[in-house]
Parts: sequence; structure tokens; C-alpha cells
Amino acid sequence: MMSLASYLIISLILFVVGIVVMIARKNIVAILLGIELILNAAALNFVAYSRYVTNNLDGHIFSLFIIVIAAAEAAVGLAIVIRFFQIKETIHIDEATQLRN
Amino acid sequence: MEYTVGSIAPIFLSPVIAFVINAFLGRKLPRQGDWLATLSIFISFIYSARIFGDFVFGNFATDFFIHKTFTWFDLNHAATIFKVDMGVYIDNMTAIMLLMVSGVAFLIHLFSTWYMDHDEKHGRFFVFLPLFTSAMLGLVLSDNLFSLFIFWEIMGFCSYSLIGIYNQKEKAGDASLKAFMTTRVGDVFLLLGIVALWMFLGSVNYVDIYAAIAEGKFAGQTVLGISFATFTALCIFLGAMGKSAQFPLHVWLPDAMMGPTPGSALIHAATMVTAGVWVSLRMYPLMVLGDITWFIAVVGAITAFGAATVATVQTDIKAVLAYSTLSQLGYMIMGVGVGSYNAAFMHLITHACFKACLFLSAGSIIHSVHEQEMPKLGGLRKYLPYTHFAMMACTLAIAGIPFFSGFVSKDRILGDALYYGFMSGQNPLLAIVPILGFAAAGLTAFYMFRMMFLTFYGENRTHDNHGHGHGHKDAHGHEAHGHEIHHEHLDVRQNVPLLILAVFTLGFWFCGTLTGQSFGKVFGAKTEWFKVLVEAPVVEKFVDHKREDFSRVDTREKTHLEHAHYHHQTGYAGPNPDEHKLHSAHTIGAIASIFIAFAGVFLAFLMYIKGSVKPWASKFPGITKTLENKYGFDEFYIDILIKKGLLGLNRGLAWIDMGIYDRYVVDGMAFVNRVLYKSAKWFDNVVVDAIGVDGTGVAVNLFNLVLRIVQSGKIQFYFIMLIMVLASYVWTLNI
Amino acid sequence: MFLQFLFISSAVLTVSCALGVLMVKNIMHSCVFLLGSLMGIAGLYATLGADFVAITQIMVYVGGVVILMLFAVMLTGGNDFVSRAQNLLGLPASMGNKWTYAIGLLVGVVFLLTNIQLIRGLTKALPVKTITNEFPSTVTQIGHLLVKDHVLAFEMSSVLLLGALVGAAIIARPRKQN
Amino acid sequence: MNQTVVSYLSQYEFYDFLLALFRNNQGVLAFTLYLLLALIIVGMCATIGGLGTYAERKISADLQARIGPNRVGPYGLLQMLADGVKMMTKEDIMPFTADKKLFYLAPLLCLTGVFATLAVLPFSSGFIMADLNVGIFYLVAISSLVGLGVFLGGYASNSKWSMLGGMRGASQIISYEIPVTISILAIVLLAGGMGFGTIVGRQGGLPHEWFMFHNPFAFIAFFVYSVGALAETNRAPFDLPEAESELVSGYHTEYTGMRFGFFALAEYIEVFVVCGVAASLFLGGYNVPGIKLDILPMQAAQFVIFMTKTLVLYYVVIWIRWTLPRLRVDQLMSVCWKYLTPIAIFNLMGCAIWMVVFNGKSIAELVLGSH
Amino acid sequence: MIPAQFDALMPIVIFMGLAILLFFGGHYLSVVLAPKKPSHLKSTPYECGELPVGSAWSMFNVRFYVVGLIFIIFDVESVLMFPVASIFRELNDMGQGGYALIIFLSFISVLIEGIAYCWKKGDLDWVKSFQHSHKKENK
Repeated sequence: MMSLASYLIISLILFVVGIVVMIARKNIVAILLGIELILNAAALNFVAYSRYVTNNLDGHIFSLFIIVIAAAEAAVGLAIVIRFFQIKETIHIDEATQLRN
Repeated sequence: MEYTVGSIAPIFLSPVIAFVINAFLGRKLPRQGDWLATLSIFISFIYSARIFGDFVFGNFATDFFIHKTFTWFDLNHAATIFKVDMGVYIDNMTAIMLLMVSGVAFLIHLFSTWYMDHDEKHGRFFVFLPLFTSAMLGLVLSDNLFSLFIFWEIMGFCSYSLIGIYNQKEKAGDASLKAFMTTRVGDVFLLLGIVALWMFLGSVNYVDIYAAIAEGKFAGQTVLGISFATFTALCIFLGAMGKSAQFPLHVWLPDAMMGPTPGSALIHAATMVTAGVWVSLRMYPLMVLGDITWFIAVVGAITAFGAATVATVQTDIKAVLAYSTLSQLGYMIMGVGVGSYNAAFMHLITHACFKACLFLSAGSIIHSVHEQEMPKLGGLRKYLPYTHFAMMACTLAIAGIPFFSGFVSKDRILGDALYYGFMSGQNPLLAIVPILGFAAAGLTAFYMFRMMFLTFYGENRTHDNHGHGHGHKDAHGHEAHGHEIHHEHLDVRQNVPLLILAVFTLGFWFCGTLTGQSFGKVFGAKTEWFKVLVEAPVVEKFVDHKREDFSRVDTREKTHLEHAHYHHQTGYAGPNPDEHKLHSAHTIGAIASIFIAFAGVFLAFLMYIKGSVKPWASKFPGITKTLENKYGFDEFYIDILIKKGLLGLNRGLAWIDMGIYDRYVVDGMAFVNRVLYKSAKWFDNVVVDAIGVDGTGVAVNLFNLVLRIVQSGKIQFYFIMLIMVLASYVWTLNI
Repeated sequence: MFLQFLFISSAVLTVSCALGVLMVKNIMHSCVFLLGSLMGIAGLYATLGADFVAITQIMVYVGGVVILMLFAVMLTGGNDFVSRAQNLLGLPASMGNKWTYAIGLLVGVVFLLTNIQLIRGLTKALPVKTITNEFPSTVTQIGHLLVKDHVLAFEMSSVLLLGALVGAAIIARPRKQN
Repeated sequence: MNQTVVSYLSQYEFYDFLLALFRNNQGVLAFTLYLLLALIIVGMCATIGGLGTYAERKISADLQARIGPNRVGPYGLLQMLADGVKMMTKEDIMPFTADKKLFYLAPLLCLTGVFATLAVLPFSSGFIMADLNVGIFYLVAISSLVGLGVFLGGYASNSKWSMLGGMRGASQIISYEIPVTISILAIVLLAGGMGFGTIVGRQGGLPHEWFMFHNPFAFIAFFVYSVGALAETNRAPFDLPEAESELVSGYHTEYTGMRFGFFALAEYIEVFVVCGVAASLFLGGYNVPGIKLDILPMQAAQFVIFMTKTLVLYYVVIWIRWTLPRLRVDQLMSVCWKYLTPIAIFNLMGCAIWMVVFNGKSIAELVLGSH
Repeated sequence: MIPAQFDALMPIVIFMGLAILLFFGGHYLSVVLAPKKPSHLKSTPYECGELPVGSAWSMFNVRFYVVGLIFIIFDVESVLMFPVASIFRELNDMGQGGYALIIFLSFISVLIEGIAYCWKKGDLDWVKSFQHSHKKENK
């Protein structure tokens, strides 16, 4: 039961759910949640491959850096959301159609 | 004499460290850290001298070399597809060059501490100067074209900064921009050549390129319809042309006078401009293989002659020197082209010494008199005796007077050129190369002595605001009022660098025998050290080359690659040179060049000291005008290339955009839209109404729904599109 | 046995919480569901023997990212802000509506099928490796990899984080009210 | 290699006997043993938590020259039981504006976060439920659930006091996690491993073998850790989130009865855990001074040593609470970011340099000569 | 007889399970034992006796976010430092201490740069407006 395929399926489900969250939600923070899910699905794939396919830990390192980058992404993304809210007083994604102001 | 990282790295690293410290802490150091920069160059000099000593006086075989590498980065574990090695490659030529660069740079630094004293840009100047020097040293040390290119670009940036150091002056800014942009043209080609070599060989190490040439890997390879070797050689030489300011990319160098004079000395004498010659020499086997030596020779000859003609009418002392630099660089390139490998490199070294000295002397004059227009100078011999002495020695050298260094090297190039043009059975049109070369030699003697006579002899005109343009004797009775000119005293920082450099203008340093043979032969001797040590790379010996790890002590046999016999080798492409003809060519060339040089000096003497011959400017106003306009290259570039060409292209594109695209495509779309709109209206009126109100409502709603979602221009929509494109990609390609 | 229990419970937690993120209408609850999902992924890492990555997941996400997201939600007015924008049907559409969900599901299904296609191709090509139930410690190996093979990425990540810190601080810094 | 308490017990013969009893079913036996020991630890910690409230009152009374609880049982010892009964029988009130699901969830998060840390606490060399390779790192990571619980508790109540307390609590806990983590990093660097077995095993029983006195930087790191840990557990003088003079009762203003009890329990157990970690990392942990034997009775001695150190620290925590005044909120933040964090970072650098320069030897080893 | 290595994770799960059990058990006890007399006034949020005005879920100051931001960056950096720190002694024993030290210190120095930047820019000041005006008065 615990095989590469099961991990891949779980990560695939996560990925698809992340995509649906990104598309269905209109709240920017919720879209960031979807991005986190997608990133985690990718990281899970790396670790699963690292155990089941390759013989080294490069997959672990990669998922470690994915986590690092996800944290940086969340920090900057949320900062942008907050700034956006201060300007527009909403965090509706459809308001974010202009590149300035 | 074992080389590890510790004995090589300080050459390059100590100026870098000085740069870093000066860049960040320079303002807080006493004297803004100029002593630190000077000291760092001195350290480089010490280490370079050690290497030089080992190579010249040591027990190395004459073709011994050190090649140490380390892996810079390796992005591929298994297949070494993207692996970049860095390393050092030291042979005799590198050793000589290192000593020259670090020595001259040290003297220039020392001089600069005097020259830039109390200057507002003092600190900044001493930030860039060591970086510049370190880049040149790194360029000389590097063993591959890639790291060479890196240092090449660092130098480009530094020269940009040094030329434009007085950034409040608009002209300085323009000049720096010009230097940067013009050299960029060449750099693009150099990078292109490097990338082409990389793609072809998988490495840009000198030794790998040599080995590839020896193994005949280039045979039969073509790119864009021309031979691959020709293509890469041409690209690399175009890069060298940009850096060494060869025709037609020479326009930046005269304008580079805007910077402080010691900076000019460093750029024009020791470092930057010689980088192009250096890479030509390093890639000489490739040039030969690519059969572009005739092109190199012609470019060099044209530059040498053209710059010399322009120099005869310049009035700015630094401009004269700048054009003379151009001319001498032309000689070097010409030397490379005519197969005079040894002499071209020798001219590089000798020129570095006397041109640095000339520039420093000019700096000394300018700093003492605060004037650089020659018509406003004159009679400075009494006030600046040391400067006069140094400058006269250098002028003698550059003019090609016997027993001076310039004669030794230039004569040899001219002799080879003579052979190349007339006797080697080449295309007869190439006879233009020696003709232009000899003409330029005469002009060199003329304009250099013109400069000397106008500056140091005759009446002192420094107080006279109305310079008379040409240096004949003006109104009598003007005793020198040079009360603002102080007699120079022997100052360690002002004069001693000049005098040290002046010592090295003597010819016997370069054509003597430092390797133990007889001391007497001054020229023509075949065993002189320079000829023994410097020779064109023999590519065959690099076929099974082994490199060493950077940190490992050099444990190879010191004499493992010994040539049984040295013969005078010109190494140009074609059949073996006829020794007899060559010798006679050299003899003729030596006699001719001595004669021409003295003729030039004599003419200058007649014009500017005796005054018996009026300067010919009034006689040939058209030619003078052309020369004063520098053949109109600047105007050509600005008016034709940039204004007409580039802006014209812009206008054409704009016309296409507005005239065709806007008119037909956009308006056409509007028209189509109108038609659609009308048809939709018709459809609405006729069909939809006929079908019924409810149906219309539903249909329009649905249509709107789809359309609005698709046309929202929202982030999520793009995301959906991304996913869809990905999916379609996967499905269509059926991965 | 225990491992399989852990795997199943983690997988169920992961998937159900991910679906929770998708389903609930409250952004705060979404965040908490995301927390559950991330904890489940940490459990999955643990079943894969990636102890360090698992703990890193907990440390960074639970301790950092989720709290940051909750902060951001609070800073943007909590859950019950009213969007000025209206969706197609004239309703406030902060957390999506059935149309967006329909589109999302459509895209999701397309992506799912695409990926199944991809995975099917990949799994055939992959070498089969025998799996032992041994779980050697990964920490020292990761340390060696970070210091030796991936040292550039290690150092660069610090620079990346510095950049993120500076950039985000500049963006989020309260502006002076004049 | 992760050592566990079961793998420790399996050296002894009675383990085989137990295994036979469980029909050689390793997993079930391990599960049972773990469950039993976990129940023991939880019971012990709950008792200590309960006794903590009692001790706090008694000590505070002592410090303030009062008598303190003395009605229920001898010396009021049964006061904690009375408190517990009272909590259970209090009415469970939830504000109607509250976010009900999160209101339920918040204490659970706190409780889970704290309980999960108990799994790696080294009571003795054998009696450590799971000596993970990533022990201390795991502990730091999982205890961040507490901060989340505090924040969600404050949020879910939908009361102004709670909200402020929750925000303050979360930002305080995450802020102070940085100096604490970096101080721990210094110890990890000295020990050469993250597992508690490694860290404690590298120290000795006598004070000069402790990491606290390993080098000057570690000495400072101990104090940085102590201050940060106090703040992380919301203890005085860093009890801003529940400052009764400002915020009524902070994030648990709206919590009553059993749910409040869980918050309180989690807090007291967390204080215990933090003290235990400090004892293990800096004060030699369970090492018995001067004796190194590997027999079963030794475990009891080690346990006693560990508990002694931990409880002394626990006493100090209570003592500090009644001695120092509470900080202002801006002082709180500047203490963390402007003092503790830079100090901790420089300590870490100092420790790294010390490691390289003195080849990992402690001061005592340098002075007394290497053993 | 040593059980499978992986059972080291079992205690963690057990402790978490115990926490959940205790939680629900406690709730159950409270449901059984506690009185249940709800009233509207009782379940209003406590505001010192006043009737609550508005929701507590209002916007908060950005400084909370800035603190969280700095925290998460430092958190991630310390995560990356943990494995390096734990093999530091090993590397030192292998004679690569200098190398490890350079790697480690250069990593930390970037960390210091981050905190220095935030300090300089005043992101670490909790009460900014007060301090800024204070400085201006001093000038």
C-alpha cells in the first residue's frame, strides 16, 4: 500500500486541490493558500522520489529549499496583500487588474 | 621554486583587497588609502619579480610553463558538459608581462599619489586604480578565454569609471560613455567568438584550443559559410580591435584623455590597450589557422599611419600622446599580422615603458603649468629639467632613434613587414603594409619631436593668453615670465618614477643577453634573451597536456619540454621564410627606418626650432582640416551611423507601426468589428426577436457569461490559461 | 503496521484538510485547514523517513507561515470584510461561488487527467528500487550535502531570504501619514 | 538511529518475558509499553502542573509574608484537586459572537503542542520516550503549536480583550522563539547533534562538565535561553498576553470551566518542559555526578537528578514572577529584537569560532587538561 | 530484540492522541458535571460590564505583521543552520573546521545584515511614531 504511486496520487490530489483553490477563490490570501498547497505537493513528490527512486538525499535538499522559498514567497506575497488592502480596502483578486495604483 | 596558490594568488589578490578596503573604508583611512593601493601593487610587483626571476634567470627550460587549474563550478556530475575551470597559465611571456604590468602600475600609482594630491576625486581614483591593475594582472594570468573575458569586462568598467571620474564635467561623461560603448562593439564579437569556441570544443582553455588546432579538429568545420577557424579568429580579433583601439573602433581612445593623466597612463601604456594585443598573441595559432593575418596586418598598418597623420596637427599635448599610442598599437597589431610575434610582444613591453613615462611626464607638465595646449607652452626645459630628461629619452625611443628601445622593437616589426610585403610572395597589394609602416615611422619621429620642441624649447609662452597656434618663434622680447612655474625639485613621487621608466628606454635592456651569452651585440643578435624566451606557441606540444590542481606544489621536471634547437622563427602562415631574404629585409629595413626617423626629426627641427621651414598647415589647408577633424570619424559615427542609421531605422519602424500596422491592421479590425456589430444588430433584430424574448435573454446571458469570464483580464484567468496550455502541450505531444 | 497506520491517517488528514481548504467559506477556517493539511504532509514525510524535512515542515509552516497568514487575514479586516467588487451574479464573491468552483473543477479535472497521463508515462520508465524498512538518520547527510554539494544554494538561500525580508519590510512598512 | 524507551528496555530479560506474553507481537507490545509510560508521564506532568498552581500560591504567599492556601487538606495540599473539581463543575459559556469551531479547537492545539513535546524529554538515559535524531529541533517546532493555539483562542472569542491578548501573545511567542532557537543552535553546535541523548551524553554530572560552563558564550546563551523561554511560556515578567491590569485576562478571557483548565494545564506543563529542556541543554541533564554505570537503578538516580534540576528551575520561574514587574509591550519587543537576538547571534558565532579555535574543548578541559 | 527503528515516532502519536483524548474526556466530564443555564447576557463577550460595541475582528496594526515577517525569515534561516550546526563538530574533527566556519559565518553574517537593516529602518521599534517625533524634537 505504501508505494511511490500512493504518494504520487496524494500529491496529485493536493496539487489539483491547490489549483482549484487558486481558481475558485477570489480572496488573495486564499489564493496564497492554494499556492502553498501546490508547493507542498511538489515537495512531497521530491521526497517520495528520493526514497523510492534515487539513492541519495538530493530530493530532501530540494524540498528543503522549496520550503524555504515558500516561506519567502508567503512573506513577500502577504506583504503585497496587506499593502494592496491599504490602498484598495479590499483583497478581492479582481480588483488587482492594474499594474500601478 | 615551487608554485602553489600562495605564490601566485597575491599578484592578483592584493590589489583586489586594496580595492575592497578602499571602496568601503577609503574615506576613513589616512590619505584616503592611496598608500594602501600603492603598497598592494608593490606586493604584486614583488611576487611578479619572483616569477620573472625564476623564468629568466632560473633553471627552467625556455619553454617551461606552469598551468594550474581548479574547478570553478560544475553543474553536471556525470557528463562534464557545463564545467568551468579557472586557472593560471604562466609561461615566459606571462612572466615578462606580469613584471611589466605590475612594475609600470606601481610607478604610476606612486606618481598618482603626487598628482592626485588634494584632488577632490582622490579617494575614488585610488579605488578604481588597484581594481584596474588587478583586472589586468588577472587577465594576464588567466588560462582561458572565459576568465579573460571577465577581467576584460572589469577593465572596461574601470576605464569607464576612470575616464569619467570628473563626473561633473559633461565632456568627461561623454568620453567615458564613448569608450564604454565603442569597446562594447568589440566585446560582443569577442564573446561571440568565445561562445563559438565553447560550443565547438567544450572548453576555452588556451591549451585545449592549441591541442585542438594541433589535432586538426578545426579542419573542415564551417559556420555561416566560412571556415570555423576563420570565424572564431575573426570574432576574437574584432574584440581585440575594440580594446586595442584599432581602426575603425579607435575613436574612444583620444577622447579618453578626460580622465586624470596617470589614469591615462595606466590605460594607454600598461594595461587596457595592450589587452587586445595580448589576446591576439595568445590566440596567434588560431589567427594563423583562420588565415586572417593579412587582415590583421592591414588593420594595424592603417591604424599606425592614420593615427600618426592625425597626431601631426594636434595641439593638445595629451592628444598627441593619445594618437601616438594609437599609432604604436597599430604597429603591434601589424607585427602580429606580419608574423613578427616576438617583436610585436617586445614592442608591447617597450611601448609600455616609454609611453607610461611620456604620459607621466605630460602629467608632470600639466600639473606644474596647469596648461596642456602646446602653443601656450614652450621653454620649459629650464623649469622642469628632470621631466625634460625623461621625456626626451622616451621621445628618442618612440621615434626609433638607434640604441633606444623603440628602435629595437619597431625596426624588427618593420623588417618583417618589409619581408612580408615585398619578398614573401604574398598578394602584391599587401605591399601597402610596409609602405604605411615606414611612413608612419617617419611621421612618428616628426610629431614627437614637434611636441618636444614646442613644449620644452623656444620661448616660454605660458603667460601669453593668445597662443599662436603654430610653434614658430613669436614676438621677440618675451622673456619667460613664468613666475607661476616653480623649478622642479627631485621628488620621490614626481620625478623618480619618470627617471626609472626613462632608464628602461635604453635598447640594450631588451636586446641584450640576460641568459649568459655575449653582452656586446645590440641588434640582430639571435641569442638575445627576448628572442629566446618569447616565441609563437608551438601547438603540437599541448596535445597530451596535463594540468595540475591549483593548490598542489609544482613538482614537474623543470626541463621536461626542451627544444633541441632554437631558430629564428617568424611563424607566419605560408612556406618557411627564406632566411637570406629575411636577413636582407631586416638590413634594408633598419637602414631605411634610421634614415626615415632622422629625416622626421630633422624636419621637426627645421620647422619648430630653426623656423626655416614654415609649417605646412597653411600650405595644405584641406589636408590640415581633414586631419584636425580626425578624418571625420566622430562625425561619421554620430551623424551617419547614429543619427541617420539608427534613428532612420527607428523612423522606418515607426512608419511601419503607424502607417501599416495602425492603418490596416488596427483600423481593419475596427472595420471588421463594425461589420460584425452591424451583422449582430441585424441578427438581433431579425433572428433573435423572431425567436423570442426569453430565448434571447438566456442566450445573451450565457454568451456574456462565457465572454466575461474569458475576457476578464484577471490573474486567475491567466492561471487557467497556463494550466490549459500545459495540458494541451502534454496531450498533443503525447508525452 | 504502525507505519501504515501513520501513513493512512496522515494521508486522510492531508487530503481531507485540503478539501476543507477548498470547501469552507471562512478564510480563517481555510487557514486552519491548511494547517491540518500541512501537518498531514509532515506525517507523510515522516513515513518516508525524511525526519528532518518533516520537522522543518512543522517548524516553518506551522510556526511561521500559517501564523503569518492568520496575521495577514486579521490585518486585512478578518473574515467578514465586504468586497466592493461584485461577481457575475451580483453577489459578494470573496470566497468564490458556484461558477468559479465549476471552472476550477473543470480545470482541475483537466489537469488531473493530464497528470495521470504524465505519471503513467513516467512510472514505466523509472527503475525499481528495493525498499528496506530501515530509516537511517538524514540530518548528518543533509548537513554534509548542504555544506559540500549544495553550498552555493545554501549561501544563496540566505541572500534570498535577506532579499525577501528587505523587500517585504519595504512593502509592508506603514507609510507616514502627512 | 532513534533510540526509544522500548529499545532501551529490550536489553533486559523481562522484555523477552513480556514479549512472550504478547505472543511475540512486537508492535502491540511496543504500543502497550509506550501507552503505559505515556500515561505515567502525562499523569506526572498533570500532577506537577497541578502542584505548580499550588506551589505558585504558596511561594507567592511566602514571598509576600502571607499564609496562602491552607484549608483544603494538610497545608492546603489538596487545593489543586479542589480547583480541578471546580473547573469541571463550572458552566461552559461560549460567547454568541464567537467562532465556535475555532473556540473549541484552540485549547486542543495548545494541549497537543505541549503534550507532543513530552515525547522527547529526557528523564533519564533510558526513560526518554523517543530519542529522536532531531530531538531538540522537533521540540522547538512542535511547541510552536502553542502560539497558534493562543492566537486562535484570542481570535475565536471575538472579544476585544481576547483579540488583543491573542495578537500580543502570538507575536510575543514567535518573536522570542528566535533568540531561543539560536541559543539552542549554539548548544547543538557544541554537542554535534540534535538528539537529547547526544546533547546530554556529551555533558557530565559535575558543573564544569555542563554546557553552561563550556565556554563564555554558552554561559550567556543560557541566560538568553532562560529569558526567551520565560517569554515563550507567557510567564511573568513577560505575561503581556494575559496582563490582568491591561487586558482583563488576555486570550482566555472568554474561556471558562474545563477549557480554561486546559489552557492553564498546557501553560504549566510547558513551563515544566521548558525547565526540563534548560536543565538538559545547559545544566547537564540527567547525568549523575561522578558515577557512570549502566544498570537499572541508575535510571532512578538519573531521574531524581533530572527532576531536581528541573524543579529548581521551576521554583526560580515562580520566584521571578513575584519579584519582577511586568514589561511594557514596546519594551518587550525591543528586549527581544534589539538585545536578545543580536546577543544570541553573536553567541552562536562565538561558539562556532570557539569550536574551531579550541577544537571543541571546554574551559575546564583547557584549564585542567584534557581527560 | 530491538523493535523497528521507526517506532520512535509512535510515542509522538500516542502523546498527541492522549492530548485529544484528555481534551474530549474533559469536555465530556464538564458536560456531565457542569450546570447548563444559558442566557443571552451571559454569553455576551466580556467588556467590563458594558455591552460590546462592534466586532473584535477589526483591522490591526501592520507592526504585528512586520514582526511576523522578520520572525519567519529568521526561523527559516535557523532551520537551515540546524543541520550544519549538528555536523559542525564532526567537520571540525575531520579537520575541515575552518571551511565549515567560513560557510557558517558567512551565512550568519547575512542574517546579521537582515537584522541590522530592520533595526536601521526602525522596523524593530514597536512604537514608531513616538520615537520619530522624539528624535525630531531632539534635533
